[in-house]
Amino acid sequence: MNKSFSRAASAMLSVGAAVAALTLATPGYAQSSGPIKIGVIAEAQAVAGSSIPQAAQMAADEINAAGGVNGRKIEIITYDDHSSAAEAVRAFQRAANEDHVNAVIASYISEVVLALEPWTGRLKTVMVTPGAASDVITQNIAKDYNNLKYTFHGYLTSTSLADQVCDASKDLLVKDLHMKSAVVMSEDAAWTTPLDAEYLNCLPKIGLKVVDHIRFSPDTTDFTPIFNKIEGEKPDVIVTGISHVGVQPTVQWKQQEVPIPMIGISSQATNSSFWNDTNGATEGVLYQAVSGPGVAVTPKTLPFVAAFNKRFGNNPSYCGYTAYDEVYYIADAIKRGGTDPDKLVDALEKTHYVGTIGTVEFKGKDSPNPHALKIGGTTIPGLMLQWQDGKQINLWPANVANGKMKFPKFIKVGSAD
Amino acid sequence: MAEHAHLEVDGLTKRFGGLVAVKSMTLNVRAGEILGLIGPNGSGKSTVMKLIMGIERPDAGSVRINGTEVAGWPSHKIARLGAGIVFQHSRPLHRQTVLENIKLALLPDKLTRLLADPQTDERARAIAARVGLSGVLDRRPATLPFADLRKIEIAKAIARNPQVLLIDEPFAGLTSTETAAFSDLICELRDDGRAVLLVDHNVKSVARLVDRVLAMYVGERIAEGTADEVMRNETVRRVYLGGSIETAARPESSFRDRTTPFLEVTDLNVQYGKAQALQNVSIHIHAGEFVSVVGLNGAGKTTLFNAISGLLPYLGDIRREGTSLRGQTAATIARNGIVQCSEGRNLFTDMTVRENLDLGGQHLPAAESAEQIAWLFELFPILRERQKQAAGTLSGGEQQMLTIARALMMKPKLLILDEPTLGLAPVVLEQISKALERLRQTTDITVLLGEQNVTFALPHADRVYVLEHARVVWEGAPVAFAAEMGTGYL
Amino acid sequence: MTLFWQILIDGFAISSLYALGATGFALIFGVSGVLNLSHGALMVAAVVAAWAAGDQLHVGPYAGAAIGVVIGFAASLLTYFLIVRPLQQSSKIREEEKEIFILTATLLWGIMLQELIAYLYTNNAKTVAPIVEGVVSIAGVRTPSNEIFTAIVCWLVIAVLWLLVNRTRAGKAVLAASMNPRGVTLLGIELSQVYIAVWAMYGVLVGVAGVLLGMFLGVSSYSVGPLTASAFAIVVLGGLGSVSGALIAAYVVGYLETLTAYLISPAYRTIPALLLLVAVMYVRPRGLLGRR
Amino acid sequence: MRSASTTRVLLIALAVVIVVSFLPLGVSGYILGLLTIAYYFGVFAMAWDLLFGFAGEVNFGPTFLIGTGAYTAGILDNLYQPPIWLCVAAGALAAVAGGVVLALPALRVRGPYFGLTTLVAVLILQNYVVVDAPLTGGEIGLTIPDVITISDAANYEIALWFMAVSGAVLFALSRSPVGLILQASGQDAVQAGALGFNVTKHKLAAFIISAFFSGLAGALMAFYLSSASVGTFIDITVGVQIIIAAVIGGRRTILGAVLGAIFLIAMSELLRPLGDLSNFVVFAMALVVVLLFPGGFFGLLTRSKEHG
Repeated sequence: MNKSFSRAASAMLSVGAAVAALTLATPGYAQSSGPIKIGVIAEAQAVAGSSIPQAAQMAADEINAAGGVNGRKIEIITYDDHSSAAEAVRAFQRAANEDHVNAVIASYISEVVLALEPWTGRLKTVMVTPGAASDVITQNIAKDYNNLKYTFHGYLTSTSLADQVCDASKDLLVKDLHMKSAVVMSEDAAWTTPLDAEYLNCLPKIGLKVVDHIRFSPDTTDFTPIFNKIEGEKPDVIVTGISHVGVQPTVQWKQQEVPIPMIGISSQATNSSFWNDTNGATEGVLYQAVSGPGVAVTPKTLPFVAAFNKRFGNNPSYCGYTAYDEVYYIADAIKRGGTDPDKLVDALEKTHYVGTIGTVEFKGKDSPNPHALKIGGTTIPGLMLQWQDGKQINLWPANVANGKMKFPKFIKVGSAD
Repeated sequence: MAEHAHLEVDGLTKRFGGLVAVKSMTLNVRAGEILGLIGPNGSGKSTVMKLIMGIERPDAGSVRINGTEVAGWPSHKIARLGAGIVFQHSRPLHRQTVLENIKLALLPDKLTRLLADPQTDERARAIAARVGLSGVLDRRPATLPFADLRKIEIAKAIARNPQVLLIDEPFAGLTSTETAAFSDLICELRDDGRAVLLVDHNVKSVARLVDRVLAMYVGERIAEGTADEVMRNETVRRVYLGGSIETAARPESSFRDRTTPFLEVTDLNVQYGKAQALQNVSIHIHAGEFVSVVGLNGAGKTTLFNAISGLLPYLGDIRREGTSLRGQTAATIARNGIVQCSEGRNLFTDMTVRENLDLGGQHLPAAESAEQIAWLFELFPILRERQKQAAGTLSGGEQQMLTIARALMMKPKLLILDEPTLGLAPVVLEQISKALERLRQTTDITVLLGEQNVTFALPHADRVYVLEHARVVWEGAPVAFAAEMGTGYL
Repeated sequence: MTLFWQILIDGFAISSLYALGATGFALIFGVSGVLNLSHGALMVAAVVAAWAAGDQLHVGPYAGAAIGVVIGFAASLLTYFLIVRPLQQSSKIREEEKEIFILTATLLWGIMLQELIAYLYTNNAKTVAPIVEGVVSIAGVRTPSNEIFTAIVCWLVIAVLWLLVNRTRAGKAVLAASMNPRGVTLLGIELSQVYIAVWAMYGVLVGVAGVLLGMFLGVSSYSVGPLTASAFAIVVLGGLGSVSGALIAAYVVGYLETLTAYLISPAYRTIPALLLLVAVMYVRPRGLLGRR
Repeated sequence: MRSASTTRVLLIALAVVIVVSFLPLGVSGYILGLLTIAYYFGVFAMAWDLLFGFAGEVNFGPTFLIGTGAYTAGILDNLYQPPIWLCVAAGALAAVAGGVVLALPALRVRGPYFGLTTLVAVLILQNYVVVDAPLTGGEIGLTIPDVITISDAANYEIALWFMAVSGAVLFALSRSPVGLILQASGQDAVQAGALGFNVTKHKLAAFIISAFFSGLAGALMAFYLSSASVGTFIDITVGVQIIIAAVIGGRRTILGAVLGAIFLIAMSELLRPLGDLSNFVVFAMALVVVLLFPGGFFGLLTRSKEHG
């Protein structure tokens, strides 16, 4: 008996041992004169996520090759969060408390970014997200600026995304193809709530009547009923808001030969592997993006894509562009404001940086979306691309277009001129 | 009845689907009395016990404990009213000690009792002392011999101080010394003024203990009285021993393989956990011989057959034509010709009769299989009529015939029949009996039959073994059975 | 009226796919009593293999599909020999606890496969190159040929399975084992071989169901959990151990989902089926055609 | 004598807890954060073990209870900002209500059927959270405005002592008369009934207790994280991790579940250098434990001769 209980005791002591082992396994403290550390939290198994650490590392290497920041090198420390909010929080704690990073570039998933947001305030560590879209991120900052000002939204909010889709549709569909009606088709998710609201607001303004608004469950696998319903309503175009799903609706759109083009947000379509993942079903799909292969949004875009392709053998995902830029403007802000978190926030708020997707400027403290990117002409113009024969071709805006709109045979576009 | 009976059962009836398991049963047990409830396997005696305890809900009738009507109550309420049960199988808590297992039974049914009553410990020890478990209080059940596990069950039952105590097969798996000790314990419980209901297979095993015996057969009471009266009762004798028996035994010397019998079982020992299911059992069967193993349910027949079929681990030796069967898989043994019709029949109930037979003949070439089926349809004509019907929809007797026929499809060298008469009506028995007789006369098949129904077992047999409490207690010709073993068997 | 035909046709295709997926799951449970919680992972493995064969080895759609089926088959046997059999034969685990151990171990195994697939091929959704393309019009409903192809292959495979089980000796032994394993042993048939046969059949079913799913709908490594859960739900709804119950349940769930998507909203697609499941569990705890 | 042993285990555990409570003096906030989460997971796993190990109910839906607790607390805080303790209490109560709902089928159906019902409960809750986004935040999660404290050390101590108290209560309960009756009911309900125990009442109690601690831990963890999302509190993979923690820690030991939870979380951190493959390796290790050491860690450490 006693023996078994002394073993029980040792069982519990081993908890202590495990803790001790963890303690020993952690590296020492960073010195303030050492390298500037930027943590990168993303999932490497996801196509969108895998570009983030790669692009960040590339930017760091370039900056270091050019002499670093005030003589200090930039060090990128990556953490795989397996797209789990809980794991991301642990990684963030490690980055802030253990590795003493100066800033974090984290995730393209709104759930993860929102889970990290309170921790930026608690641990007073700057975080920039290269890919999440939820408006809630910046709305939270507005509500509690003093605590959450450490969070920066380095990608477009849902509302901005919808505005860009409307702008592009006005030129491409209404002006060129004389379209008059649309159906909005979005996954039923929190990030699409503001997106759809803005769609419903801006589409009529550009002359597209919204004949139906369909929200479907993000775990939908069979889209046949949805497309059948839309076909019955005979709209000129389907305006999409899809991210969790992507391959499935696209493949079924093709299989069912839905005669209506799709335009809008389709996050997965921005991946260069999307053609292969859908076995080419994506032919003719129009999707919004902030950048595209071969599209010189700024003079920095094409050199970046070429270098990325040379180094990693594939094109960067949309998060790759933003993550690359983020390292640069974080470095720039540190150069201006130093590594003190509050001063770094001030410096970042003053960012005016020409990157690969346009000119990065953040909205101010008094905006309803503080720390969101400014969008439009002189800042982030946005693009509208189309998959054609396995390539992503840019159609809009006209000054950076590198191809013409064309659709697979089954698409009936009425009055093209 | 002058005394106020502790347990009164009146008109108790229970149906399972179409089967009437218990039919209008009436019994009562007074305080300070032991009533033995006996009956062959399938007679419904265990169901009566479960109905009294509330484990099954009766369809009709009344159960009164100390005058309170409890029929239809959940069992925990019946237990709290003063009834206790000792199950045949012991299922103690494995991670707890013996003492804790006993304490469990002393606990009140309350969620608020987070600390045991200080007296609980003392009382548990007292109970343990009474049943003879004092020496092993701090051991875990897994380390105890079988008899001690049974004692834990008794201890748990009496811990609740029941006025009515039901005990299922009290002596199953116990040695004779253990049985004696257990009997004394049960007598003491009666002398405390409790009403005790003992359930067992035959009179003999409980005769020493009981004040009265009630015998059941197919759900109904057939006799009641003292042990002697019941043993003398004609109906009981017919149920257990059958009427006059004609035998047609061939002398053992008439079989050719006298030096190496077809099957020879030597010193077979099988344990189920702690219980000794077979103890030094040796039997042999000659090629072409018809051997019956007679024994009550629980005596070890099924265990013996399963050991021969390779379904159980065992100590000792089983040889077929001189070669040991150890190490062969059950399927190999069956394929090589030792085929068992098991007690549970093991039919493929959702398949048709024909499909069942086809499966039996699947090792044969198609033509041979068809031939065999034709022959079997002659032996059991009813199966021909039923061949497209699902096996599960057949009557019990038809299912039994199908089981035998399916086994015969394998062209067995040795056919083992385990309790083919279980739960069957006399008319059906007659049919099966005739078929067996025909088989015996027209083929040179070897048969090993296990039965508790002596009427069925003896007429065909060349030789008989009697199995009792895991041991062979008698071997001889069928004619000698009634004289030498008759009363002992009741 | 078109709506009626649309629901009828779409519901049929998706239900057939559910039916095929659940049949294998029901078969394994019926014969060997194993609830294989790595079911979804095996299906995804087949899809990803078929996709990778097309994408990286550039084999045609037929060869790709064949490779997918072979991988499903191999993964199924691996699951049996590596995970299930050692646990079934373990002497360290009490009989009554084996069920929870097999559940836990197959669950872990499924997650391992999921992680491995994501590691090798990312967690992006993949589709298998379809064997037939184009659309045809049935009763005024333009239906993708692939949808018809899916339904036909599903029923062909189910029919072949039915013939195999009901018309061949080996198949009958499997069927018999699902009703009474002891009876099979007593007839001289090695149960261990029956188990291997049934896991092999299951492997083919999983492979075919996976590849069809990959052609029709596409899957990602995230689909592992939902696929297992849906097979589990359908099989329990139909009654554990009953293959015909599983078939009926597959159609009930498939049509309920399609009806919801058409008539209520695609956002609530799965909810009525889940509620039905709970209701059936309360009213008929053994499922629609359950025996056990 | 036995009860003295229970006290002794609790005293040893208390000693360990006291020693571990000094960790904030020596380790970084990161380790503290890691252990904070591990301790909450430990409570989840212990609560699951009470249901499975003692009442014998295979619950695939621990996250139904945890999620109910976390979301109730979070939504309440979001809507009305009452005192935090009130939110946490409401979370625990809502989870208890959820436990009763879950218990109803358990009293009717058994084994895999019950397992499925619990699984479906999780899926329904998940669907609800996603669909009712205005209230719950939907798939991107719910932001919880208030925090108990933002100090790493304070959060660590809260989690540690909460786990210690929960563990002590659950462990004492499992060794108490009620635990004994529960175990008897789980193992053989017929026999327990025949001994006069109301099996239904005891099982219901087990569900309520398990739900209470699950919900309480869920609510506290939500306040610690300042957010609640499907991926952290409800998703089936979270439930799977809890079950795995309890199984590899050692079933029917309550305290083993804590070891399992700490193992899972510590391992996934220690294996971080493996990147993508770390989860694969962690689950492979868990599988090896299940296949080769059915008794789990606690079983390995406390194995005495009787099993030998």
